[in-house]
Amino acid sequence: MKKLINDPQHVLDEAIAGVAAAHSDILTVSHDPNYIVRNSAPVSGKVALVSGGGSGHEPLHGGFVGFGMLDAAVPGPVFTSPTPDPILAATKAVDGGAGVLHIVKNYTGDVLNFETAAELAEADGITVRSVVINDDVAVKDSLYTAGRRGVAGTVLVEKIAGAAAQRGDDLEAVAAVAEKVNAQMRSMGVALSPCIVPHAGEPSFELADDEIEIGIGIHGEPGRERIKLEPADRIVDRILGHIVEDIPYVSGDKVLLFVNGMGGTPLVELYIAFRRAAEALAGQGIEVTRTLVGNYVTSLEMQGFSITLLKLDDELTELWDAPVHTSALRWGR
Amino acid sequence: MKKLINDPQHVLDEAIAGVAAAHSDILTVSHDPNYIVRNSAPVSGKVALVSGGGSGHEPLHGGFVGFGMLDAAVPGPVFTSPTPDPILAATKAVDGGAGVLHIVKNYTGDVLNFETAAELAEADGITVRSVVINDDVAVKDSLYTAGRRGVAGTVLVEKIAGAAAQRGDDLEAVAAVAEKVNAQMRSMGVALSPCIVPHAGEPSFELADDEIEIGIGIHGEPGRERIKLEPADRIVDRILGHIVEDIPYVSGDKVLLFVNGMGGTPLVELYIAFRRAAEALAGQGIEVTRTLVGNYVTSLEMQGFSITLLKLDDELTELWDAPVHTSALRWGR
Amino acid sequence: MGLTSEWARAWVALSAKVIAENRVELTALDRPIGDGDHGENMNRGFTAVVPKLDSLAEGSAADILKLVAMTLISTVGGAAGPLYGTGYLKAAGAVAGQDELDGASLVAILAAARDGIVLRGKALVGEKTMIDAWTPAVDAAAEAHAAGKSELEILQAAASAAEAGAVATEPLIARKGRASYLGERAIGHRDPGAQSTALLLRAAADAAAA
Amino acid sequence: MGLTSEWARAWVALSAKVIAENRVELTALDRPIGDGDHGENMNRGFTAVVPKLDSLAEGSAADILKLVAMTLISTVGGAAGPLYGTGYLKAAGAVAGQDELDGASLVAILAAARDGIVLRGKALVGEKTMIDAWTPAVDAAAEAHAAGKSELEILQAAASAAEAGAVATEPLIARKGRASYLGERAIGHRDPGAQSTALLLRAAADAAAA
Ligand SMILES: Nc1ncnc2c1ncn2[C@@H]1O[C@H](COP(=O)(O)OP(=O)(O)O)[C@@H](O)[C@H]1O
Ligand SMILES: Nc1ncnc2c1ncn2[C@@H]1O[C@H](COP(=O)(O)OP(=O)(O)O)[C@@H](O)[C@H]1O
Ligand SMILES: [Mg+2]
Ligand SMILES: [Mg+2]
Ligand SMILES: [Mg+2]
Ligand SMILES: [Mg+2]
Repeated sequence: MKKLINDPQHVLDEAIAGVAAAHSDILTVSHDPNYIVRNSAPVSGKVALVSGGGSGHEPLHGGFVGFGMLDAAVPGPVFTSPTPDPILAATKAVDGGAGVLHIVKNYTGDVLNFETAAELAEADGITVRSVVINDDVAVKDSLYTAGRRGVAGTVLVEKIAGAAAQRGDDLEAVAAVAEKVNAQMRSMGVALSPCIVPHAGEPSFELADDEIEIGIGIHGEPGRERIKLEPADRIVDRILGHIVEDIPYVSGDKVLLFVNGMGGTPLVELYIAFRRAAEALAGQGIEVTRTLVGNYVTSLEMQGFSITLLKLDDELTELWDAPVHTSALRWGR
Repeated sequence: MKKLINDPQHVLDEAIAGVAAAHSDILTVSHDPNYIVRNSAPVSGKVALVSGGGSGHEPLHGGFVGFGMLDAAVPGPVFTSPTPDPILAATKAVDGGAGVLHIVKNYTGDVLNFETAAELAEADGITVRSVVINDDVAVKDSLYTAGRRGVAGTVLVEKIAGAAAQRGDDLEAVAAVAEKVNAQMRSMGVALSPCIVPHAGEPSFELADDEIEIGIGIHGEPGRERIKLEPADRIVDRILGHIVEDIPYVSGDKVLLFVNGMGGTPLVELYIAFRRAAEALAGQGIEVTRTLVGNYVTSLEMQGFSITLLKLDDELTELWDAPVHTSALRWGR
Repeated sequence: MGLTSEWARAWVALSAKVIAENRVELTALDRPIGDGDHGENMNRGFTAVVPKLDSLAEGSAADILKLVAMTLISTVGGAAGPLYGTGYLKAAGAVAGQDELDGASLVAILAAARDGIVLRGKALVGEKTMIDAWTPAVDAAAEAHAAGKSELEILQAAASAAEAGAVATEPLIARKGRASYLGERAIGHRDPGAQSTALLLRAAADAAAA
Repeated sequence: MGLTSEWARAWVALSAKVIAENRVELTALDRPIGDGDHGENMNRGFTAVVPKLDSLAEGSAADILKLVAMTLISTVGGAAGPLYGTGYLKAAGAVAGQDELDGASLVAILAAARDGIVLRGKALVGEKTMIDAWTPAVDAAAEAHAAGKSELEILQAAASAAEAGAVATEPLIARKGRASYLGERAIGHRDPGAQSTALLLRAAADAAAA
């Protein structure tokens, strides 16, 4: 394991210090407790958005702090959800009097820690609503599990709900649009190689030279099944099939197609996958009207990718297109 | 070697088909010969910028095609410069009557192929100027080599010269600003792991578990020396030292600090490196006034990073800040 | 004569020691069916507890358990932080104001902790979580108490039952937590949270024996 | 009697064959001191040449060499594409209008090719490039011709000298091309372009022998 780090214990502190140094035009970093807020926070009268979770998924979430997206991000240690303290501190720091939306990925740890923070914030007189993201179709039978996981689609919720808050929607409305995005999107991921958590020093799972892991989460967890390496097109068809049939997406639907890299897969390969996914959707009469390709929700240096589909209507399209100014997603200003 | 590809022979064709599918709002892709042009090309009366080189460095160059940056990108096969034909075709496609600037990274192959294309374009009545980028300080003694290589700084030249062309500068002026950026910037890179060219199937060099390669290029070439793995801060100090003393950058200088990922290093690690570089520069009185962090000029899935410093003045700062709208770099619109 | 706050203090100190000693093992258990951090998480929490405990000069058992609760909540993160945190908090509440802890108090501590964890995590027995260590431990402690056993014997019964419960998670399919995503692939792996519970309850017994 | 355009045709066909056969080896030579693509590059070029040659029903040696030049320029890319392309182009120019190629013509082909490559690439002998195969080959061919040797013998002398020249690049430090970035670390590795030159010139001799 080779990593560009100093002490594994200092990864988070040093990384957010780097974020502060690189993006002081957009955001401010608080240390101990660790959180990242947009420079203009609190924006009086605007619903504030707070998200967070374990580190190692960069640019999620800190890369999405800024105009039109998150007001604060709360990074925990690598792959470990933050405790309630920094979530509470961030929530207080960004509340502009219109309430705070917590965007939480569905993992027991994230849900419980955000829940505690929300209770404490409410006790301090801040209105908090939470939306729990669960876009991962790899986890099938939600009755017998902790439920579907929240994965790459989280960035779409953050963008679209962020735009709703930016245009002045109230807390109920922002929460409703976040729930709508969550309901209309599905994701699934594949790993070609595992990742290595800095303090662990060994990969989370082993893959032979000719094996890939289908249905992985974003924490180096093993996936739903292990199969032999296949050509990119077959892998895409396989996971896109699970996604399309889940909601299902049908002919005539307009969708946002998001091909997300897990961190270690070169962009050139993501485009190969994107090409196939776009082709396959066109073949089914599903129209790709918005796109996103790149490393947005990663698992450290894992090689692999995920596909997310979001069914779009005019409202969601407009909110997607609305200006955003963060370090990792920016347009319109 | 596991790659998300189909046939190694089709990597380029399929990837640019994906680029076309993902970014049809910005660019148009030509196949056979392969090149990528911005949708509005040719822009009448505007100097056109064409860059290119082997693939495998994505988003360079196709990701920088669009308003305020490149008019065309010409991708060769992975790590192999394109032939003159597509360079010529792209040059013709974007010439708006004000001449074309070729931005060429200093490698024998790129230089020769662009040279031939430029001669052919001139024969067709198109005025072509070329700027050869050579920002890599790892290659020391330029008298006895093919000269310093062009590496990550290329993206800074493309952005700033692109802005000059966009605001209406003539060919001489755009070429001059490109030369100025090239003269005022220096880069150096480090690999923690090698990369694997799809058709080759084996790494370009081997690194033991505790070794890193200092002074690598962007084609998986081995570097200047191989040393034992060190903490991130020491690695940064080492290469930053070579960069700073080369020009040299001195106390009072304003610089753009660019920490570039080689493709396989997670963003969280790039920020750790950025933090140290910013700290070290501040300690020397060198003021970081603009920043860029991310995977912009990559070597497939190589783990590693490079640092680029560009000395800024008011003109370059203004051109850097000017609006740009490409798939990989976007602000101001 | 029952146990005092000294026992609670010793329990916590011993807990910090065994968690540190088993950090690598707990993380290793979390790797195949989780995300490979349980040992780190628990160790971060108990490492933070120790100096706080030292600066709490006086304090009842309830005070000590509450201190552990608050520290775990604010330092562990992940699933285990809020779950253990709530457990210790409820345990503290169960013996609030008691200077001396008799057998009934110990059963109350264990039951309250378990109930708090269930309240937050909603896990049933057999879902391959730390509850599969806690619930047998509560039952065994209650049984030992009913049979008139000493405080030490009650804690030893709880510890042994928790250890057996942790082992018994191995053949299970998980229904809660990260391991639930794995379906049948979780079979054959011991639940890391059940294992840390077994370690903590053994520390409780050892603290009473010392 | 000298060689005809049939020899040129056979040379090119044989070149495509040996490049394909040595694709992996040439790429392997390019890996330690270059970017690991020379075999791919050359093979892409000669693979494209073959069908074009087949559709060129008639044609002088100069026509054939020009066809090779244009195809290599437009398909090989990298450093080797323009260098070999210019080489073949100049070679074609050296024998334009000749139906029969005598010893002097062969020396002229080799010298013109070498000079074209130097014109573009500016490499001197000893800088660890394909020129280290070409220049000894030109010298050996000129010497053989001066000594009154046959066309076959001239080409054999050139091929052997190119092969020796390629081997002799191994101890050199590179001053041109990618290998120049490596400094002393290039020592001990044979230059891939010199090796491909040796293969192509051996093919020229073999084509004359057949
Ligand atoms: N809903 C739940 N109820 C009870 N215990 C749970 C629940 N979810 C997870 N756990 C316990 O938490 C342990 C994992 O803790 P840890 O690894 O620290 O957190 P995370 O899963 O967030 O990384 C599991 O082994 C399991 O015993
Ligand atoms: N300036 C030059 N003059 C002559 N030959 C050169 C020069 N530069 C490179 N070469 C030759 O080109 C070969 C490399 O070709 P190739 O690998 O196809 O191109 P690239 O280096 O662009 O990947 C080298 O082995 C060397 O023989
Ligand atoms: Mg965790
Ligand atoms: Mg090459
Ligand atoms: Mg865990
Ligand atoms: Mg090469």
